Amino acid sequence: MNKPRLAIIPGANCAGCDYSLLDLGEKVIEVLMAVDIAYWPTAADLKLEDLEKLPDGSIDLVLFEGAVNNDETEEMAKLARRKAKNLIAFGACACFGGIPGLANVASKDGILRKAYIKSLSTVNQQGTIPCKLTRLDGIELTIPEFLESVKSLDQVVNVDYYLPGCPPPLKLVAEALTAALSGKLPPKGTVFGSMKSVCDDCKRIREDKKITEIKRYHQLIPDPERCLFEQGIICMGPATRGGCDAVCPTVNVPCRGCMGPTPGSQDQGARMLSALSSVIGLEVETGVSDEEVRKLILQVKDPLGTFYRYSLPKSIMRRVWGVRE
Amino acid sequence: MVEDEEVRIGVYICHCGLNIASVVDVKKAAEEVSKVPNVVVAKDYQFMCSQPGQNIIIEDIKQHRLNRVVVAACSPRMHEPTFQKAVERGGLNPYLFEMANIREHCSWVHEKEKVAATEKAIKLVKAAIAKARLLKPLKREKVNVIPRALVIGGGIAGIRASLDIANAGFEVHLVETRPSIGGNMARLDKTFPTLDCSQCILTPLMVEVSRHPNVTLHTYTDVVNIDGSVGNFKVKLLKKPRYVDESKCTGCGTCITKCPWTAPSEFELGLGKRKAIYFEFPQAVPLIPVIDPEHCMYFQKGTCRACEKFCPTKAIDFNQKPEEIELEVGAIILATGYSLYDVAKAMPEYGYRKYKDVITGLELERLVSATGPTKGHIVRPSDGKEPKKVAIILCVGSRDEKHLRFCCRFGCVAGIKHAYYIVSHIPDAEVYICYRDIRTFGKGYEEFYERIRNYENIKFIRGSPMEILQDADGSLYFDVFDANTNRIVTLRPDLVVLETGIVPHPTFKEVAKILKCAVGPDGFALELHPKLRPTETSVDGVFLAGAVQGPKDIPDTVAQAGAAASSVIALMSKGYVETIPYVSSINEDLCSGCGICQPLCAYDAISLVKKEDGKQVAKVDIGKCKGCGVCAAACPSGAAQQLGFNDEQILAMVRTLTR
Amino acid sequence: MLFYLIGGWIFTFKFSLEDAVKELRPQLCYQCMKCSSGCTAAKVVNNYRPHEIVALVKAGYSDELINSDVIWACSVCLKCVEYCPQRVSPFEVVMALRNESIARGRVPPKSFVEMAKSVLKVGHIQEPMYIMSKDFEEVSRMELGLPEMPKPKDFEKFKQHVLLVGFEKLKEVIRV
Amino acid sequence: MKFLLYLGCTTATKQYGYELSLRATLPLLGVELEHPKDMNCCGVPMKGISKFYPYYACARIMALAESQGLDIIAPCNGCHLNLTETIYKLKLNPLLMSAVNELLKEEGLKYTGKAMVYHPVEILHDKIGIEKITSSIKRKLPEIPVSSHPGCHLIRPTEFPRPETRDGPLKLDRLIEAIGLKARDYPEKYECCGAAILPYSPEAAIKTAAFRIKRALAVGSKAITSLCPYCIDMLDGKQDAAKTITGDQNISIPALYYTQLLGLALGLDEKELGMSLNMSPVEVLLEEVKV
Repeated sequence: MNKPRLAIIPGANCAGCDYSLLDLGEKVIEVLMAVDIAYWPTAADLKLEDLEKLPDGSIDLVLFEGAVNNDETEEMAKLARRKAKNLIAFGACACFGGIPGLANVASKDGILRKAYIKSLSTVNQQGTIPCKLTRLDGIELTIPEFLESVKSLDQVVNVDYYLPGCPPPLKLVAEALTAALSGKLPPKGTVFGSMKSVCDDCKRIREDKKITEIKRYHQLIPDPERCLFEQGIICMGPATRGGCDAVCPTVNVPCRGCMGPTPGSQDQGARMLSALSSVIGLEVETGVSDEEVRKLILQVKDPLGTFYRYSLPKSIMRRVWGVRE
Repeated sequence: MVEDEEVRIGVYICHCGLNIASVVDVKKAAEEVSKVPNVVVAKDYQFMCSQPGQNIIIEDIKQHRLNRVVVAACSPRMHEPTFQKAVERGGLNPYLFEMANIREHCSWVHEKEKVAATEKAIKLVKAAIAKARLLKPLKREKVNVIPRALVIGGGIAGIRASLDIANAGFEVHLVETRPSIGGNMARLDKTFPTLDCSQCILTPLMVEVSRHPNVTLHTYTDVVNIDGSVGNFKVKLLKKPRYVDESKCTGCGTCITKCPWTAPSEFELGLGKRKAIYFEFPQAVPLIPVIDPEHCMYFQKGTCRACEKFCPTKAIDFNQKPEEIELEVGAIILATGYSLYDVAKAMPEYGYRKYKDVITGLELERLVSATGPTKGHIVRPSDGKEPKKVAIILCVGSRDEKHLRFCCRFGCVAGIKHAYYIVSHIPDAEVYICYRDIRTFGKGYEEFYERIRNYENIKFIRGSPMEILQDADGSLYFDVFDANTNRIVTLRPDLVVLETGIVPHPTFKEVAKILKCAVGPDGFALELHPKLRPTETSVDGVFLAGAVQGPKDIPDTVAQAGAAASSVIALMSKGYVETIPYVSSINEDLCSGCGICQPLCAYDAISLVKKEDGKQVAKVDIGKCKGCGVCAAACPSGAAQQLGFNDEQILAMVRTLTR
Repeated sequence: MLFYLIGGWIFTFKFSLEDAVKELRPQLCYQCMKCSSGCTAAKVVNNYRPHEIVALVKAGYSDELINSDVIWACSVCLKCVEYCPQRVSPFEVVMALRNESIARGRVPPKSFVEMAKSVLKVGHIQEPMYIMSKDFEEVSRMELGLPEMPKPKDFEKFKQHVLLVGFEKLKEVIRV
Repeated sequence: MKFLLYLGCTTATKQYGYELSLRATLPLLGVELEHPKDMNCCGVPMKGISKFYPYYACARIMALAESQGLDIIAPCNGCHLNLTETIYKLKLNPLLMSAVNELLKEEGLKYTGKAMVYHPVEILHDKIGIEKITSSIKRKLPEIPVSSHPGCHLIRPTEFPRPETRDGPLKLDRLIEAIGLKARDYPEKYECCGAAILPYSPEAAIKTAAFRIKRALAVGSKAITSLCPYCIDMLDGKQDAAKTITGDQNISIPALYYTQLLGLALGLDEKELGMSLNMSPVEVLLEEVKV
């Protein structure tokens, strides 16, 4: 049993990260041959007890996928930390909260009421909402309870490495696994990815950033050569860590920011917002009426989902309680 | 290096007499902050800015091996340089100093809440300490100043400033877009309040500036481009072709008498005619004619050449091409002046241009001028008759939210002067001045107003007409409510004079764009401080003279021109400038060359350069950077940081304050 | 004061003179007399002076105006709105004064009362009239072959709304 | 082109000549007019009584047009201004929009900002066009000088989009020239007819109208034309009163709607155009036109 032990532990995730592992293709067999799988519910028939039985700190590499959103995933995160020698936050959700993190715009109660009572397709006249403990015919049933807010992995436990992306780019997955299996891991706290933003990877021509109108993706066919941002499409590239080879902009799709903030910035959405507000139509700042500014701002549809799609829980904005449901 | 050393901070809390100490418990504050990690010594003192106060800092630096200093006192605007110098004398880099403002931000505003104010003061000091921990030494750089100045605009402001600089022994290049210098003042007949002949006081200066050995005159020339920064501006000028060889022309004027073609004169504002080859005005400097290709038959049809035939010195050269001139100068003075507000377009209700007998004040000046189109006779443009009843309307376009919000500053006195023109030329004329307020603020202006009030046939009506109408027989009439007599008066004047508001000369907009200097909401150049630094612009080494900064009368214009010139002389006599250290810096390892910062920079300090690997990164020209921090705020990847105010330092302060 | 129910929320609109006038910023007026110089009504109505009305409001003598008939003289030519150099708009000030005068229960000049009554009766400021033609023939819409003049379909509802948006007070005064 | 004809009060209750000539001329130029079943006053004269009534009244009118999927022709300057202002203000102020819609909801109506409003001068000049008019007319009228009186609300306030501006030549003047007549400027053509002073002081109002007529006569105009029922009501209907009040018996000029002149050019009968309802001496003009 000299093979390094590998565990893949899911949190609140969509299993997309698992698929990205399989994208390794035939190489996945090599990887699987080289390691001893300790836990991987998507692919291996091992039970949670098997994992719990292992001594603490005995798993060489734990990939934790997904955000932490209820007491079960919180427990899994803590378990992962206990068992792991090296814990990697795997994928955008584990790193920054990801898509599930967008839940933080509403309160826990609000979300449950919306999902179980108020949504149009729901018939729930009694107004039943899932709760931790249910007694049914004398049997006690428990289900995990939602946390007040969704968290990223490092807001719950200490994390050794980060591998962002939705899903993580294959190149970086391979880099991380190779490093781990060969025992040549970089210093703790490293984020796998580039030090620069996606723009560095992007081949598009950048000329003059002056935007007078923000366009949504369906409103134009972008020029494949020129920077998407200059064409008025909000591309999160400038505020997003590179390393993904700018795959989205390469195929004419604006970057959505799944690689998280760049090393030099604190808050991805805020950075992008200030960049955008700097270049949009306010060249002559005097003489622009509030009304015109409002019009410009209103062009951004779904600002939260645009600027904080993957990084809301990690943003420096704190959530406000009791806002609209 | 300081970075490797252990951080040792000295904190000094100033009493500022009782300004701070009467509200904030300074002893307690000093005691509290002394417990903060890295703080080696924390003291309070009555006047930190005094000599003994500064000496405490200097001695502590030596005694306690301090490498950071925090002073909690008044606003950094007030005494930051004082303490920075003290820190420097103590042997430290002056930028390893941080100031907490516990006077304006604390004691002065919380007079009645002493306990809370003390707590706030402690927090503010702690925040400064948090930042001080992260301070890095910064340095200033010296840039040499080329001892040559460029003056843009050849009106009275430009002429005065050029002469002052030239007399101090420095070289000056004076650029004027029209064929002659002189500007708007050359159009005036008399100047208020002394009624001096405008030409008589201006032309000697024009001649003097043209003959001055240190002045190079570039007339009929536009500024095309300006590059570089204070001390080293690279200027590109474009000399428009006059089609007259300046070295051969003697200014005899034979060509003009022989030229058979005419066109409306720009100088006479369209009231008079000029030839296709013309002097801007008879006293033009330089006295060299210009051919206007638009009205010259040779350029239009290929025939004529009369001027060439008769020129005794063979100075006519139809093949002249625009000429580019490149200059290197150390400082620039903007003196582009003003032009009249386009009342014809913006205020159709007054019928200017629609009715011939509605004219502007400047047009009246030309009618009155002995060298003007009517040889000094005031006549109605429509029929050439002497007007017997004249209405002068003040504040046309000025003080109006829908047009120009500001006061034109000379309209009132000019209107009074124009009334005087009329009664002095046509003694039996009746003049009505429709005014909102009469503002005679200048020296001798009120006395002049008083003198004019004595005339029986000059009547003051307090009220503005809303519109001017023309009757079936071509006569003008309008109603105006006179608040003095509380009744509506219907006037039927022969001539209406509009004292129009003024706007910056159109060339200023282009120059401002090239220089990226700040423009105020009214379109005039924005000075650095309206009271304390009225001649400086947001761009170092660029100064303002005259109406380019805002409406001005002649005395103020000349005064400001002198002030601007002395700023330039001071800069050049010193010979060098020191750059500010709080500039932006780009971390090339983080910069991905997205280019967002580049168009944003108000000072044109950022350019995108290609590295060896072909990737582009942003680069800051520290000579131009003013440390405004816009690029740092906009940079989406955090590569741009402002030295002395980087994200890390600011967030450390925020974290301390919000803890 | 008015209440509106919007999506379960109650919005309150207060139309006090102070609020209405504050928006119009008469305090900015510097008495250039442009409005009175060009005013259509001022030329035919002796004591109607827009600048004076603005000055009185500015100085706090609104009551004087509210209790006088002169505010009903405006000819709504909007020249003062167009040319006021300070965007004060004496017209809007006069309208605010008229509104306030109604709110305080004053009766406007007779013709206005007639028009208001008619609005509450048929939805228009007057009913179709018989018109005397050149040949001294009285003709009506019907005789000219014109279709019937339309009226609000659900008149009770319309009337209720009209009263709600500001005719309530007037109704008490003119006793319809 | 199909529009909902929102007549407003003055046209519908006494200025039948306008309505008749509109209904007679516009269909000949390809404009279909729909007569509404349900309408109310636009609220212009009621502005003084309640600030909010005009918003409600106009929103109701626009909502009715929207429910029929049509845009509105408002032949009265006052209605046109008030409708435009309401559209403009409601779009700017969502709170006002929802408040007004809350009231309309009870009547089964809703205004979203879709329906637009046009003045006949816009329809004739911008939608139909001078060219179509010149090609459709049966006979060119003789070159008689005619003065146009656009009316205040067609040019003011410039705060909202207005059909006419005083900067350039008026659309109404171009329309006058299109049917052969000569547009003659007179100094007070941008002034007010005085109609709104009528409820306060009929005498003052009529004096105002008399000023305008005198000016037009002074420049040698043979007629005054307008496209506003208020203006024509004052300039046409009050000439006799003006003679009495001012004592000036010369106040006599044909005043009529542009659509009536257009109708003559289109070969329509004067009876169809309701010209017998004009109080001013239109027969003087008719005689000159017929020659």
